[in-house]
Amino acid sequence: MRYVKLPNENFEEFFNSLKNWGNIYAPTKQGKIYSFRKVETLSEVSLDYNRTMLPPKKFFIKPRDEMLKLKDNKWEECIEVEKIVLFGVHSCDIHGLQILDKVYLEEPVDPYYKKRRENSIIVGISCMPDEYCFCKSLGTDFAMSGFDLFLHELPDGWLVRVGSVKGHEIAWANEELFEEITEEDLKNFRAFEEKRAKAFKKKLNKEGLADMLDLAYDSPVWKKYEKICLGCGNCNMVCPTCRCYEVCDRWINAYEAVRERRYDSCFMASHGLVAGGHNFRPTRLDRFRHRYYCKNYFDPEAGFNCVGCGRCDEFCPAKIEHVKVLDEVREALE
Amino acid sequence: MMLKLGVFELTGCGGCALNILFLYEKLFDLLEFYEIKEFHMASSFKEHDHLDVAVVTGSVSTQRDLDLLKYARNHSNYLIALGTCATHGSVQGSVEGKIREKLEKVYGTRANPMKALDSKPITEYVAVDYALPGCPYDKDEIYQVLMNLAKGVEPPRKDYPVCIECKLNEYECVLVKKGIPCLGPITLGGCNAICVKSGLGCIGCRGPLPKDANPAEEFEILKKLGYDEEYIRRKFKTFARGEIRW
Amino acid sequence: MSENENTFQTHDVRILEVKDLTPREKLFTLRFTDPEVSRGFKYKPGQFVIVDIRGFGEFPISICSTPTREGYFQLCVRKAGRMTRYMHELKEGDIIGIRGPYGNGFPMDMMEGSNLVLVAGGLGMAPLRSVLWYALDSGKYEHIYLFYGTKSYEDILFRDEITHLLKHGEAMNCTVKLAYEVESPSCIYLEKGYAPKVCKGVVTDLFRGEEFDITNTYALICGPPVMYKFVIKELLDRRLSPGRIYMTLERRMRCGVGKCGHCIVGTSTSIKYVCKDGPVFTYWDALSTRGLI
Amino acid sequence: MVSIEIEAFTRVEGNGGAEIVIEDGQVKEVKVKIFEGPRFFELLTLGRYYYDVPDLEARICAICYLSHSVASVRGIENAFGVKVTREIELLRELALIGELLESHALHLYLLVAPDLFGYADAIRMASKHGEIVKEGFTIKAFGNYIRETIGGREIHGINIKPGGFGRYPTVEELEKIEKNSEALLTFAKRIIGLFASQKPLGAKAKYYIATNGYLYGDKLIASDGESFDYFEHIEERSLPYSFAKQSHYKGEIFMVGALPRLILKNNMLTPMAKRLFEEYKEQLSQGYVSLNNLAQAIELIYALERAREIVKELLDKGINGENITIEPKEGEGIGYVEAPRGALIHHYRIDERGNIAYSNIITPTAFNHAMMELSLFTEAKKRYGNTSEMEFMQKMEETVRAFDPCISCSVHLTFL
Ligand SMILES: Cc1cc2nc3c(=O)[nH]c(=O)nc-3n(C[C@H](O)[C@H](O)[C@H](O)COP(=O)(O)OP(=O)(O)OC[C@H]3O[C@@H](n4cnc5c(N)ncnc54)[C@H](O)[C@@H]3O)c2cc1C
Ligand code: SF4
Ligand code: SF4
Ligand code: SF4
Repeated sequence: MRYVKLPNENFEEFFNSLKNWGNIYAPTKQGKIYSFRKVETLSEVSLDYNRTMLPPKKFFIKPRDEMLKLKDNKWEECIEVEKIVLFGVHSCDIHGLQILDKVYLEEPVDPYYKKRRENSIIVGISCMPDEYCFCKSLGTDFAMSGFDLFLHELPDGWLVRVGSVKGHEIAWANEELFEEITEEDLKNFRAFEEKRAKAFKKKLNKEGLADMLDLAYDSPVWKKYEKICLGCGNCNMVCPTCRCYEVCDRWINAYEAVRERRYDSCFMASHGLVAGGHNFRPTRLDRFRHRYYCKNYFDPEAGFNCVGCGRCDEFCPAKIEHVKVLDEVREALE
Repeated sequence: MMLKLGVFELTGCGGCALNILFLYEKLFDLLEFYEIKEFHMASSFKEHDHLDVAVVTGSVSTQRDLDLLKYARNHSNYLIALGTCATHGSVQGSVEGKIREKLEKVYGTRANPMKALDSKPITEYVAVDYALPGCPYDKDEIYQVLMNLAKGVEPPRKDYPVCIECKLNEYECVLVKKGIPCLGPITLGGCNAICVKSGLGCIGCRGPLPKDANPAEEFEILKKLGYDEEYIRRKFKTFARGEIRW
Repeated sequence: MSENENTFQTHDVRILEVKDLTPREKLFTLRFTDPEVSRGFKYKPGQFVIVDIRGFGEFPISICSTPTREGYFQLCVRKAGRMTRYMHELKEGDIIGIRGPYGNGFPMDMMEGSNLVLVAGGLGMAPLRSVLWYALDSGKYEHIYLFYGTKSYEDILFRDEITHLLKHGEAMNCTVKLAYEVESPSCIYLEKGYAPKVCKGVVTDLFRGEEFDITNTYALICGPPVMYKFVIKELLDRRLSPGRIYMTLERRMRCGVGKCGHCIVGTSTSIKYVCKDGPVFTYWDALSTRGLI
Repeated sequence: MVSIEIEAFTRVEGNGGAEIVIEDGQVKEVKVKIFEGPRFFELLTLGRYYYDVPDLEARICAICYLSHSVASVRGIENAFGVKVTREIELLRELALIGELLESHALHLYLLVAPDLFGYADAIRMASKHGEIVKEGFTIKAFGNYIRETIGGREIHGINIKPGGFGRYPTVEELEKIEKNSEALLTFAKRIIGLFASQKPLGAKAKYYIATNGYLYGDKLIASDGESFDYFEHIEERSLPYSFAKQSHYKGEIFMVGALPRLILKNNMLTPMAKRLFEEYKEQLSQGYVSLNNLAQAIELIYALERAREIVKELLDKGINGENITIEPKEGEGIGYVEAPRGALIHHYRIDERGNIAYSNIITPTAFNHAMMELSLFTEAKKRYGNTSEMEFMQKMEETVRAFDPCISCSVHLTFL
């Protein structure tokens, strides 16, 4: 990894220079939530945000995404690509994108995802956990790859990790804004990381988690949560790794239609329904459990499907807590 | 060949019929496939004919409504209950009490010369082929439904709660973030979460999500937010009195 | 299909023939309008395609013809909902869209030289028909059993082919047995003396009196979800290894290529996509992946 | 005694008809029958928390839902003695203007114009006069854009709340309103001549009644110079043949609507509307009900001009976006608003917990009910025996249509 330093006084200029690489999208405050929006100036950006409601996946698979357009009974592709700089992405979300990469870039490649991914630059930023975060438990609190540049807060500027050739080019183009790293900077960087590590309030016990869950298929805990869960699907919608989508054709005029996909949720009764009326997950219990199994599936190559961002907890109207559910399941088993 | 379409208005605010006119130029797309045989808000033209598609809006609140409804059912192949009045009874359906008591309270007499009935959704009287709720429904939805029918396909049905569309639009969740009572989690989606767009809670105008809603927990959540039980109960029942049980 | 083409683009196929199989199922014979696409369309028994009714939607259908017969392919479609009902209205000459083939298909090469026990329930006959004719055409398999259960005589798919095999099957190393739950007066099999191979009952009844060499036999099952449990029990009772039992499964699918997430099954220790890891699974997969069947 | 039945008025909103009673070859009586089913809105809101009430009241009518929302929030705020900011007042007025544009455009272009050109509806008219239909759609769509932006959606938005709004419009949205209102003026000016040429129909009312402000107020005013609260001089009674009640002012028949508004409040008009009023003043003061159409056409101009004034003022000051906090307490209040088709009243008593204890709503169509009967009577008398039956029926309908009746509104009922 290459490290450079961006002093505070150059920060804004650096930020503005990113416009040469694409439109900048960054976390902004919207009411009581944060959202990645297009920004023109640094002042619009909330650098100290905790998490956006919708994760950065919205740039690569859009909540509503037109795939094809029907003209003369032929589908025309409609991929509009915008060059974007995603500025201020947290480590957990970078991990989330990497999990999506595995799905969407695996053969056959999803052309929409791929094109948008190729046209994006990811600038990560360090963060401080709040009461919902548990990424540290899952090892997603630090991104080793999946970004072009990663900014770590220092008392007098930013320690910048360069994560890709593109990142290198960006730094290169702004050479005069960067300085070499000093011993002092590294010390500060480590101090920040230590302080951050101590700040986590939530901890997931991932000891044998996948096996534990497998054994707890009939746990009474699922029953308890079946009653509490609304089945509203909010947890799916905000999750950086949830990716189910539904496809629907829509007429835009008398003879032309679009094929559109939108985020779907495994909490919907129709999710497991097939022709003939058979439902593979007929009850809310089945669906609730399915989500926990899907999120906590352990892929030896990629780790868990959950990155510990805390969104599902923050946006669950029933205040169901991911970690607490898992703890309870474990407890009931012992 | 052109399909014959009739729009029938029973008792309601007229919005569901009006909303069809709000399709503007898209109305002309539909007219590529349909000829309108009856639509009394928009046209003085009327022809008694067997219809391919009958759209019925409003609730059954008088004997006349009932007769008209039966006419529409008997003279059509495919009947669409359009709007919450037709599908769930809507606000007038949620007024409690027997018709004569209500009449007395209001007109001062139990006499019922005009044959008013207790307001009920049309689904209680006839079989409907497609129910599209909403007070009013989203106009693109009826457009898609009629377009699908015109091209010979059964229209798709929505089956997710308002929360899904709320998130698709990235609206701030008012229930979680502002403690505003929002019925989004238990209400059938399709409105594009338009009320949450205003920063206000969903008032449940599309009726409950069939089968899989969890009103009991929604009730608990609102209670914990400090709303009293009677308040929540009435909120739940505003548009679909008979439907939400918990 | 070419390299940098959009996976979700569909290709025109022309309907060459529509045949009523039962009041609920029709057989569509299709060919790609573009000869190049047609030549490039290679599939295996057990694979499926996504049918595209443009402007309305897509749905997965198993290919029920065999790749040994080229120039066309066939789909057997049951009228089950909005899309399939529309498909039933289509006529010869109409054009629809197809993408695929998708899924793993049956390991036909690996099974060469073995006995195949095909167990079909209802519409499950569709993908197994592909296996059946592939096996018969290629002649590379020891003996082929087809146990086929339906609701009634009227529900039998590919009736002429079945009749043909009932009559002449043994000469081709093929034993066909039929079971239906409701007897109907129109059933010609009963009158014409096929009785020993045809009975009233469920598909598991057809196993009675049959012994297989379990070291050289594979079972291939396809049918409604409830069927699997009973058939598998029958096979396990004969101590056929879970690794020799193949099943093709159905799940809701939107993309067919492992993106849309609907067909995900399993638990925290094993997650599978029915569309790309399947739709053909072994019973061992089912044992190690909960919720598969 | 025989009677002619008009089974159902078409190209009006809601379900109603009329019966023309003929005795000895003479028109004896006309009954306007509102058979749209009763909807009991007063019972619906009874006991409900005030904050949710405007959303319910909006459902009285789709065409003028915002008039109901605004009348409702004003009634509620008056009950609590709450005064809102100028910004909120202006935005509400803008909402009402959107509604006026939407409703008048619907009425004039799509419902009345086919009469003037001799078509059964606007769709059939579109083949020859597509331009007019299109312009009508454009104005209507613009009115709806305002309704959606400020009201929350085209129909039954819930953005208008006691004490303010759920969401305030953005600068871009307001600028769009300003730009469009300017552009549409040309369309609106074009059709004034069309309605000025309409043949007179119906009777002349003895009194005109309107609110004291142009689109809302805190009193009613009458053409005899009286300024009053509705219950002081207006009496309502039930009829055996109609779900809508009939009202009289000081025992006499009166009219509400665009024509009364212009006559009573022309001093409040915007410059171009004022000029047009002066131009047609003489014709308008003949008072026939059909002139209500012309009055509405002039009001389109007013609305477009006024929208610009409002947006200008809002943009000059900048949107502040602050709601007034309301502490529920016992009280009583009335909201007076001009719906597109005339004065509308929401009257509430609220208990100390903020729940509705009593409510009374009177809608313009209920106000006009007696006047409708009188106009039909006059018209029928004039025509009975001298015109073909078809033309007779047609003219009867045209007469009713001039009131731009909104029947759904009229059948929610009141306690007396
Ligand atoms: C791998 C695979 C192979 C199949 N092979 C065949 C076949 O050879 N012949 C055949 O007739 N059918 C087959 N099916 C089933 C077929 O896909 C459904 O019958 C079809 O999707 C129904 O679509 P519809 O629009 O007509 O029904 P809809 O109106 O959409 O729905 C009717 C019912 O079908 C369910 N359904 C909707 N979409 C799907 C979907 N994508 N997959 C499964 N169920 C769905 C709905 O939940 C509903 O219960 C197969 C399914 C799969 C997954
Ligand atoms: S499951 Fe919850 S915590 Fe885990 S990645 Fe998804 S939203 Fe974040
Ligand atoms: S957000 Fe909460 S209530 Fe909604 S589906 Fe997820 S766990 Fe259930
Ligand atoms: S605001 Fe309402 S509809 Fe939107 S996510 Fe929250 S609870 Fe659901």
